[in-house]
Amino acid sequence: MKFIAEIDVMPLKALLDPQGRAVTSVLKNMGMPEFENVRIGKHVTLEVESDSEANAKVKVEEACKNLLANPIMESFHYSIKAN
Amino acid sequence: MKFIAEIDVMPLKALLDPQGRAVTSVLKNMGMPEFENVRIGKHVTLEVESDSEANAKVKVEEACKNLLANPIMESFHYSIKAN
Amino acid sequence: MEAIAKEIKVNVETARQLGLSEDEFQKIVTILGRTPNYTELSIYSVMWSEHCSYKNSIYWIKTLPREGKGLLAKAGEENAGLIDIGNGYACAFKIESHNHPSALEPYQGAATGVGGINRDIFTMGARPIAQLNSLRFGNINTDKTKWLMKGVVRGIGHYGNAFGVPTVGGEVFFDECYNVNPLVNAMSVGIVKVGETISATSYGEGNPVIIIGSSTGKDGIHGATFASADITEDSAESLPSVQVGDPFQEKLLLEASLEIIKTGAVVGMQDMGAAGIICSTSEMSAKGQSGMNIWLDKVPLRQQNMQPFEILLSESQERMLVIVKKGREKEVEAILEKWDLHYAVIGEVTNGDRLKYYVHGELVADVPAETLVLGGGAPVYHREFKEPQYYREFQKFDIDTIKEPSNYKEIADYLLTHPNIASKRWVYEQYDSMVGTVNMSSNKPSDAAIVNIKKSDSALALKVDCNSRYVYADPHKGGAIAVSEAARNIVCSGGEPMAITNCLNFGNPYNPEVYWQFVEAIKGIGEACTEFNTPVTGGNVSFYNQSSYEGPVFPTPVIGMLGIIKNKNKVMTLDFKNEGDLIYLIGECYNDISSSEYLYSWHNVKEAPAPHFDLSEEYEVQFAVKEVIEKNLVESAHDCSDGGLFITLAESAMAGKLGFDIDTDTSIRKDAFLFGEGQS
Amino acid sequence: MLKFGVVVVPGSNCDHDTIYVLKHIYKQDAVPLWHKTSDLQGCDAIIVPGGFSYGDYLRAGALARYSPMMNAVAEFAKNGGIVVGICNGFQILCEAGLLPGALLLNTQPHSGINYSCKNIHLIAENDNTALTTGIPKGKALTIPIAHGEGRYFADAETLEKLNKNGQIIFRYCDEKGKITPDSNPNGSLENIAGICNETKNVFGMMPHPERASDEHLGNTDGKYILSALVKTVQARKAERLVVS
Repeated sequence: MKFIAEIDVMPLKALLDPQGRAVTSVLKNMGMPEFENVRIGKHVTLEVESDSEANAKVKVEEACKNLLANPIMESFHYSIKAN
Repeated sequence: MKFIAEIDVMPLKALLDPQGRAVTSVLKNMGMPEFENVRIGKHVTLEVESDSEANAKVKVEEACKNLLANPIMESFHYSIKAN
Repeated sequence: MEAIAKEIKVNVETARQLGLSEDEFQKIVTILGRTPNYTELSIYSVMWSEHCSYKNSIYWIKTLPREGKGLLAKAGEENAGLIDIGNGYACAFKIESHNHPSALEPYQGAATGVGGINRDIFTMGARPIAQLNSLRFGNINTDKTKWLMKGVVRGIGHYGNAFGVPTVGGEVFFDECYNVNPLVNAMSVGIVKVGETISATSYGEGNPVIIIGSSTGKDGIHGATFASADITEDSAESLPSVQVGDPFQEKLLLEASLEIIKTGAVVGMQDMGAAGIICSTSEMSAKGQSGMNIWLDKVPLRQQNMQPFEILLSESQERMLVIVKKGREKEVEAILEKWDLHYAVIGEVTNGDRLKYYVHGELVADVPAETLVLGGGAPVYHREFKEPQYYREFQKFDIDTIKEPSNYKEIADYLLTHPNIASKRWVYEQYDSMVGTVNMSSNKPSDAAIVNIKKSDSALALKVDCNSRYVYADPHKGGAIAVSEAARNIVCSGGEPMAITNCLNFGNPYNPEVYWQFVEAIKGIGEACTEFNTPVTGGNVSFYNQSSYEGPVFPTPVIGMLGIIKNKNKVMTLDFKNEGDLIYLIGECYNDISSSEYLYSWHNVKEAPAPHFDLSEEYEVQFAVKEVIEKNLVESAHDCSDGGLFITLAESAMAGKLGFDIDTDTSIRKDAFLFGEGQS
Repeated sequence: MLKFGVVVVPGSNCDHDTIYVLKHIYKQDAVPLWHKTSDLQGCDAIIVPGGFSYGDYLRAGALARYSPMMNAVAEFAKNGGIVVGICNGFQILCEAGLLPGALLLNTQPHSGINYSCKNIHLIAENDNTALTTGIPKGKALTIPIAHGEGRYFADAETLEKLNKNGQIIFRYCDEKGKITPDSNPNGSLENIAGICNETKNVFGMMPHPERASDEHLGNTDGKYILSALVKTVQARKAERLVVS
């Protein structure tokens, strides 16, 4: 069975997010002062072949830990649904 | 009132996504052949000050259209919740 | 901000926990005349750490020659060495290491290394115009090395390219000994009009102390010998384990810094490197023989409830400290606002030499500046050293034990494709080498990187060099070779060697055999610098580069050399030019293959002395080559180095899209003649 | 003597180079135009230089378009003024809608690395635009590139219009001038290296002609392009003086 995973990989809260900081200040200069604390990470979508949702979860967890997210710098969470 | 917006900005389906392609092949080389069609975009979180959720939505829509996403190459969708 | 540090019992045990020895703790008690409080103890622990005080190396570093022609700022006086290069211009240049952060997180480790070294240059008022880097990794076939290298090269590329300073040269070297602990050394070179530099000093009662740039977070606090996890209430989750560099903020800092210096309203400026605020406030105050009152609650913070010691020790990137003349703040602040830079007045200069740190009016630390700094009260140690066993063994190598090969073509192919010798285009094409339109070597390669000084008729010749295999085999000779080879490259480019900076990467100084490598290498470097009259203008020491189970990494004193080409139309390139030109080999040939890539990798014989080297012979050869080039008698010049004569000829041939036809010297073995790495 | 305006946005790196080259090699006047102002100082033509405006954060060029100066540049372009975007400048002009299409992440055909700085060859599509007049037909110029997001993209309809109106000014080619897939350094559609708008007064190109103008650096093919620009702006200025 094919499952679709949506994964968000964000920089750890304690770390400086240079990209988020730059976008926040530009939004303010564009006349949208009501925006604060922009943080930018990655949104990853992928398809995974697996016999059950549980196994699909295990595989996605492994992919996140080993490749998609750098544990030193990033945290991740994901949702999985059948295709 | 403060609202939190979660925005996903993804490359248009029609476009070749070199990052997604590279990650798909690396996953396969790492012994995870069951992954297909990885696509990588941006996950943006931000806080927006607004008197109502409806107005907050209007502002986030405007920020996405004018800055956070480039319609020529990206599509976006977002969710908003009170802080 | 719940500011006051919890009252933590301070005793010898707490001191040891913070990396201070018992007698260092006693010394602090004597200086203050009382037991230090926790914040004061953490101040001393970071200022007397190896990283900031050089306590285990300063004694020997001072033996290096520091006088020489055109030297405007001697080593240790300023953030970077300063050399007069004529036409009213001076050149500031320095090399520094970021080895341990890069081993943890290669991309950010290397990126922040580039950021740090460039700040050392523009904090003096010089505009960085060129960068080089020296990288060493383990076995190229391991996944770990591939991961480390990809991250490091991308980090240097992203930061350097976005910051807008061209990467014009460098070296990449692979050896097992660096498997776990890569070496990432970054060098930056800047130009400033003589007399327009700014010093890292602070004086003038009442002058405001201003912090500029990024807000302060809990970055790198345990980077400076600190184990504080159990002391703060926050969970470890709030302790960022790595520093994140922002090249865009650095570009704003560069342009703003150069602009505020021109107003003449700046008394002194220093970038925030290791140990952030405490290091800059203490070093500037000690240099200016003055004190400071600092209000830590005024420091812009990126994270909530930071303890006073966390604010003082934070190593958040892209921050500067500036002392402005009282009454002229507005001029400076207007420029900072122009460049959208955050700033805040966090203190004032006082007479005397006390540094007083307050939080909401309450005194949290009161220490004398002089006692904190290198050259002041910081301890200086003489470590014991002992010649290691392997050194004797290596000298016993006998060339006759190596059978002369029959198939030379096979060896030539092997060496030409060896990662240490093959072209590094796949690396340097990821760096912007052309921004600034000064790189004269992009289309016409020379041994050294040639950088055009636009408003004058001269050019700079730049090189980073070190064969750590020679230094391991014989630190004294290896150190001298590192300097000589850098000089050789500059001479072959038509330049005149002027001065060096160095990055001394060694193992654990408390290991007597490692310290022997350090002392012998320093002696070799000193002798060569004296011979070539290239003084040491400063640099950096990086100890504790260990490859956990295999002992220390090779001793690696990387030399960054600056040379001048008085007439930029007389740059010498390395490519063969015309068919029929004669090829001269200058210097003696020896029956010597010791420590060559050929012996080490092809024959897999790793125990051998350093190759033949004679300092005065080396000087004579270089002097002759310099004259021959000045008199326009040659079409190209290229130095023999890794891989031997054959590789040198092949490089010149390929660059000129020509071949070559030579006769070998029958008086010595053919493999020694072609692949031996006897120097000069 | 003409006066060129070079837009300076936080993160621009090639503004100094562009001003230096225009002044010392092309003997024209060149002034920096600070992004926070909207005063074009009476410049005859505007150049949006290369660099990493706003650190290339979010998308290369995305954050730079919202500034008073870029609004003034858009106005200047609407009135027929000549505007040239080089590398990051090209990305900014696309993001600002002054040029069609977008510059995406490179798809290096053979390696995963995206950023690269090296010499490439390009060929002028015609010789009747401000950047191409006088370039000998079929001549391959050696011009350096230095970017990570230079893959030109436009939807089929826009691409067709670009071809029909002669809005494609440069394409990547090999050293003999042949347009081949291997000579495409970033995966751009149809090897496109530079385009212009319909009224042929706004230009964008990824390669850096200002980095190939100073003979000290060993390559002056950039002179073909920037001399063409100077000649065209001079001609336009002379025309305007006659008319007004």
